[in-house]
Amino acid sequence: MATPVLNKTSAAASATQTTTLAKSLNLGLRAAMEADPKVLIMGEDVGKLGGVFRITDGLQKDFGEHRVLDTPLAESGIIGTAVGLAIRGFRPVCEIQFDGFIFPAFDQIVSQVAKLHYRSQGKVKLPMVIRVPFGGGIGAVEHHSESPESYFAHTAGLRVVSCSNAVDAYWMIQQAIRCDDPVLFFEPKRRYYEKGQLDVDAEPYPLFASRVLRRGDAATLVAYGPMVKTCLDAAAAAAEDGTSLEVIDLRTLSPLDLDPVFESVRRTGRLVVVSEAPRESSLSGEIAARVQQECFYSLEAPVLRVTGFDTPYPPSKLEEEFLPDLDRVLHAVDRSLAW
Amino acid sequence: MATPVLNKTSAAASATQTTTLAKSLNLGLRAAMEADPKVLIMGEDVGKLGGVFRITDGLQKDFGEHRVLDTPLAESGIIGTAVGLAIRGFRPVCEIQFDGFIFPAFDQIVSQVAKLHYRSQGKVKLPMVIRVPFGGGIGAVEHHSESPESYFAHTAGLRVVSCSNAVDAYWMIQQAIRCDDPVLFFEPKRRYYEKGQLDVDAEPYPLFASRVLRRGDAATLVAYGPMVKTCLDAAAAAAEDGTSLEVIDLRTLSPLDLDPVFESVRRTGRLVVVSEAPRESSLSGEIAARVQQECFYSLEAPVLRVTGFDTPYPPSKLEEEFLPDLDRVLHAVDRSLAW
Amino acid sequence: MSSPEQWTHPEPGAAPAATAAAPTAEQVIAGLRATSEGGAELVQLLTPEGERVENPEFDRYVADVTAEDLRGLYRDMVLVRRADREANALQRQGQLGIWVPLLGQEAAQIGAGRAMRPQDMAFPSYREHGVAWCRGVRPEELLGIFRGTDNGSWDPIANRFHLYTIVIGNQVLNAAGYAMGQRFDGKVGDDDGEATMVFFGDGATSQGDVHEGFVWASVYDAPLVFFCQNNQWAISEPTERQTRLPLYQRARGYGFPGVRVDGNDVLATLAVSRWALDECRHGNGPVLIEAYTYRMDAHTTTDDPTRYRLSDELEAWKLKDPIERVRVNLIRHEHADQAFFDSIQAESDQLAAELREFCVNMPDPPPDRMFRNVYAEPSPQVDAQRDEFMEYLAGFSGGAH
Amino acid sequence: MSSPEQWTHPEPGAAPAATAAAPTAEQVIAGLRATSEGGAELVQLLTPEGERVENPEFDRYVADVTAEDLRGLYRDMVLVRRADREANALQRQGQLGIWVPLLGQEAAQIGAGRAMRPQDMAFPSYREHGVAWCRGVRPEELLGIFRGTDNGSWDPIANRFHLYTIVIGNQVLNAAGYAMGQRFDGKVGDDDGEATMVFFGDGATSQGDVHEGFVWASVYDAPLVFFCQNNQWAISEPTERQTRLPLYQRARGYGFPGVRVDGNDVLATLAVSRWALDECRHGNGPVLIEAYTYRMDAHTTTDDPTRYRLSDELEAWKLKDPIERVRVNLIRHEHADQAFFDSIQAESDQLAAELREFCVNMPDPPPDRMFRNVYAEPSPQVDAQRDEFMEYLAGFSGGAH
Ligand SMILES: Cc1ncc(C[n+]2csc(CCOP(=O)(O)OP(=O)(O)O)c2C)c(N)n1
Ligand SMILES: Cc1ncc(C[n+]2csc(CCOP(=O)(O)OP(=O)(O)O)c2C)c(N)n1
Ligand SMILES: [Mg+2]
Ligand SMILES: [Mg+2]
Repeated sequence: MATPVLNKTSAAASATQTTTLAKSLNLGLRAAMEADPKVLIMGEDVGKLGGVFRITDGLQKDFGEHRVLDTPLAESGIIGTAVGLAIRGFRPVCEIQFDGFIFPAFDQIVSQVAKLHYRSQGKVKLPMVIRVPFGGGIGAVEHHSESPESYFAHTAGLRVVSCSNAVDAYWMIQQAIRCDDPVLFFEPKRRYYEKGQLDVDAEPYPLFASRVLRRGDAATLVAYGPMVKTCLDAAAAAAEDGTSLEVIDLRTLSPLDLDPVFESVRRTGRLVVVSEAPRESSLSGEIAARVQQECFYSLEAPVLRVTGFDTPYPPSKLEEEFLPDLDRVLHAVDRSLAW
Repeated sequence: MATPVLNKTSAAASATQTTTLAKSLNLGLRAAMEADPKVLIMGEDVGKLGGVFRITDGLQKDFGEHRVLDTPLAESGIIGTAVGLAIRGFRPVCEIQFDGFIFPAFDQIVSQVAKLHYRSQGKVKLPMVIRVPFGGGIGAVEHHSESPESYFAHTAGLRVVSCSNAVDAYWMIQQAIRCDDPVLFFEPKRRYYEKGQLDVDAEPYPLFASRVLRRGDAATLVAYGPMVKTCLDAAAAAAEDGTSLEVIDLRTLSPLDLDPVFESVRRTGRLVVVSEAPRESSLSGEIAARVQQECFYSLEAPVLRVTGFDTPYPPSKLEEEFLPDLDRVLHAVDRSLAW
Repeated sequence: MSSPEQWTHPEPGAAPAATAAAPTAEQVIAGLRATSEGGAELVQLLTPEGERVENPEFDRYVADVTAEDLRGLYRDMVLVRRADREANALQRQGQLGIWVPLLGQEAAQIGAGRAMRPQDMAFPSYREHGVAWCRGVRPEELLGIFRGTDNGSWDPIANRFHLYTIVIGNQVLNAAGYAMGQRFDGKVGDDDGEATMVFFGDGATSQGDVHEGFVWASVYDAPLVFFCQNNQWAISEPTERQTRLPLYQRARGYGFPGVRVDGNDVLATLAVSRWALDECRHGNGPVLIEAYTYRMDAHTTTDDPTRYRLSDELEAWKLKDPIERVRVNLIRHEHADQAFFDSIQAESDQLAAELREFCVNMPDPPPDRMFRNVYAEPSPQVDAQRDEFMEYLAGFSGGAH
Repeated sequence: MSSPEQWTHPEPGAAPAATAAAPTAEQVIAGLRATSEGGAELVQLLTPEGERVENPEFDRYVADVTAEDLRGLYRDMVLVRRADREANALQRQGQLGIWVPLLGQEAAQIGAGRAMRPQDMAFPSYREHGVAWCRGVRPEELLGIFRGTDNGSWDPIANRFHLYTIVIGNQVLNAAGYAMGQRFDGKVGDDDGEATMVFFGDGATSQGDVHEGFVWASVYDAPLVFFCQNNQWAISEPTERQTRLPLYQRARGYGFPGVRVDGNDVLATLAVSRWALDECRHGNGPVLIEAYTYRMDAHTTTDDPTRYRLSDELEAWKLKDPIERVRVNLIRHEHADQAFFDSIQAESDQLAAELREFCVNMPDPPPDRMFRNVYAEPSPQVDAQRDEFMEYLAGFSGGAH
């Protein structure tokens, strides 16, 4: 029971193909590089290897070492030089190999990337994309399963988006590259191999817009990135028990596009926000804060949150417990309905 | 109309002295260094100069260059070596010269400082303090007026506190140094010269506890650091108009101690959270999210927030507009009361 | 292991360089050398006494410098110093929130700035008022930063002079990326090639970003001149707190040339900078230049150097004043008469008067400026916050706020 | 500027090192040197053919090494390789989530590890299984990291072997701080002094943290040996992507010694490491060692090296196998008979069997482990989340989850 728009997309389909989220990103990057010679790809192992997740597979071979750069091993260097390249007129797309390794670049991102357009009163644009495979669920070692998006959503001057499915991945990466602002692009690595029907001739959905993926009236679920599938699964399960849940994919984390959420909550009266990230001072808290203000009289229960815990990401044998899953989401829905 | 506890403190006073917040920190650091030879002070210009705010004034002269280290100019180096010193058994107190310069150390703080105790299953303790003069209002140039506390409140494994007055400053810095966990210590630089009556023989208030500074029943104001004074001033002004506001100083930003806030809101039914930091995905959002859940049936108006805007910190001629002030706080109170 | 640096290595059992109250023998020696000639390898073309000394390696880079050119360099230095002093005074009088003096570093900055060609790009730190001057940025355009009205009002693209960067070291990586772009654009390899110059201080060399800049620039053969002004101090910390070795030697470890030039000698700095930029535009970058100079004033107007350094150090450096040696040289060779010096004096007074006039009349930015240009593309969120705030402001009947 | 590095400097107009598809002449030369002897200054005591070659500078550091000691080093290498191969197999069989092989780096790690004294401290990266072995950390204690049950179960304080660090470069600063502490504690300056050794790779040298570690250690004369295993690759990137120069020369720019040792020669690595540690414990630290070696297996079990390197490179390095040369030497000098080799073989099979037995029986951690030790002192917040979650789990009648 997908949204009208998704239907329209598939409807309009001339030649749809089945791709994975990972492959869609690769196709999207290729399309962006073909469309604009100023687009560069930089990062660790993005060349011959095609990145550890193969998202840049084949691009160096086809576009050359001038446009797909295997950089030295230092994230501040990757982002800091990308800033200079963007000032020079390039459109760098930087790959951070794993979520946990973006922190050495945090200073460049917060102090330079986020501020240059403002500092220069618009005289210098910084069109660059920072791709970050994020989140857990792949049984990885430490620092490979972090969800750092809230740090960036809290940083004015950055745009932050996350794709949740193969179709969005193809369009959103291209839209992010075309955007004249710096964009943090969070990729749900555990969903890289989820399949979707991609129609490259279809009309893309706007980048900075959240989207209702499933209609329902009992309660609203809001998520982004990897948790969207979890919520859709939960909604499907709830439907079997006769509970109809609305599912909204945020897609843009900064700036937030909450009008669809407000509209939904005014109908359902109940909201559960789902995110892998730790709860304290997070994006999920922001959503709860905004909704309780905008929908004060509509809420029949407080906004509830299902999130990762306020602990470091645990050893992977425990990640199944750490990560919100279908059961925890439905448990929260029950609590909300019972309020 | 201060809290009982504050009264008790002053009551118990044997020899109270008038100090500024800055001087209290200096006295607190001195006391901590005298109490424990393992306490080290490290940072840029903390030696002969005594720090750009003179918080470490005279300490190198009295304790020597072995215990007060003028470090090379690199924040990751300061924090990264402090980690090693803490593992070795020292208790480093690092000074970050200004809020905007903590970001080069972000990786060490998030990846090592916050996680080592957890990773080692408690075998390695990391007792270290990171002092950060933060916030605006002093007419400074770029990067000298940031409020980065939410980044750290969102990071599990760290403790984050902020003092708002001269008395707390003296005790809290010593308590933070005695704590066996890493503590981010945020100092409201614009309040460094606010005076207080310090009784060094008094019983200190616990470190990880928020505190009611003023009783009231019409609405509750919650703030921390520099905004506490703003709220107290607002409450005083409101009192003249016959509106009695309760003011709570959070003091601990992570872990949050919200029980006093819940208790207060259950009485007043209204809450305004005040913070200089940008609003998106911030600590102020977390408080709103928690309160709307815990006090759902008590709230007569949504939790409102008065914060900095979601823009980079502006040139200082505009900071008066950027920073929440008495008028904006009271404006929000009026909106809350009129809801 | 008998590397040339061994001499800086403490003897077994020697007091630790940083943890002992007493400096090691090496530190004393280093300290003495620091305040004397700046080391054996210091490139100098004009002595403090204004004598032109020969340098087989670098003379050719200033062979074309006429007496008029030298007078021009003199003029540049006098004017930027005058502007610097005026701005300092404006701060004292409450017209600026803070000022970052360049006093003493005029030769380093004018020598480097005048070596750059129009097509070159510069990435300054926050003290490069002299370089700004050479890039066509008026002193007036710097004031907003220090008065708190903006973050620099010049056009970084048009002037090919990036905004000031206050976070120590950040700009070095940005410059490395820009220089990589010059190479990717095919603008490197011949006499008309482009190059980039990045400015940072002795303290900055400790930052990871500066190292990464060295790594990137060398691995990508970026046409980048690392111009380090070693003014002996990072606020209160002497250079010994950052390094055991003369900083120009840092380049050794990366495989590109490093040179120490007398940063109080405008001619030598011009020559070495021209050489370095030429190396870069021809594809032989990067190059590191350590301009050995001295911060003659406080770190900023809020700093109090008497807490950490002795006045006789300043006195010693006054004897090496960057402007005085050029004046003496011009006089000795009768390349300038009193009329010339008077005209420069008059011009600098004029400049200072205009600067003051401009400063005191600078309007405060309008509140809504705060919300502008956060993003290049529209942000409903920022717009909403702006509208709400402007409405709130309007609520005050034209006053209060 | 006629610095010794000039040879690595590309000729004017040469193709950019990194941006041209075709490598520069320098890169080809560097490449050839890389796969041949490792450069003129490579310290080697045992040739790949097992010949003991003299080295006036370092022989004395292994003068006391008896035939029994050499057999011990052989045993160490065989056992850690066997454990490494077994763990690799366990990953293939789904018993581990991932494994990071040390194959080919046994000599570098055993040489360094055996040079350390009990009072010394080690900060590993994530591939130092051989060093762990020398510090008394059982292979079993490493498994939790790769099986996902913990982040290393040994006691970093008791073993004087810090936890593995995965964030490239971070541990170098932590080690510098620890070594500063050894000095502050007065444990440096004589034969019984303490020292610290930190391990990182060729790729790590690009990180700002490693540079800052060099700065801190040199400025504070920290007793720290920087032990860089240059295994030629950072995942898919050859060392040329990180530097123009041999990495040991990086030390030149900071003013402390740098040495390149044959990392496939356990005797040379032992000698150089002992020398370096001695320098440090006597107060002459820091020292940089580049152990020139080769990553003979994939970066990790999830990596596919065939995408980025040719198999004949591996073949060339097999001829320089770290274990084989010791075996040949022992045989040639009749310092070991077949019985010895058989006993080591048996012991390694035993070790592997125990490792496997241990691995397959490792229990999963209990859910509440997740909430333990987040803080040293109580956290009401974490406790509340734990209680809520445990209650939630209890809700499932003993199953489902
Ligand atoms: C990352 C960072 N840390 C700290 C500061 C505060 N600070 C401003 S200037 C300065 C000293 C810089 O010394 P140096 O690099 O020698 O440049 P100079 O001021 O002498 O020109 C410091 C520590 C800063 N601006 N940025
Ligand atoms: C800060 C950071 N960035 C990226 C990574 C991903 N990564 C893990 S190992 C590795 C290559 C390291 O190469 P090297 O330093 O030579 O060590 P080696 O693996 O060869 O022993 C990379 C890029 C990481 N772990 N940390
Ligand atoms: Mg300086
Ligand atoms: Mg390697």
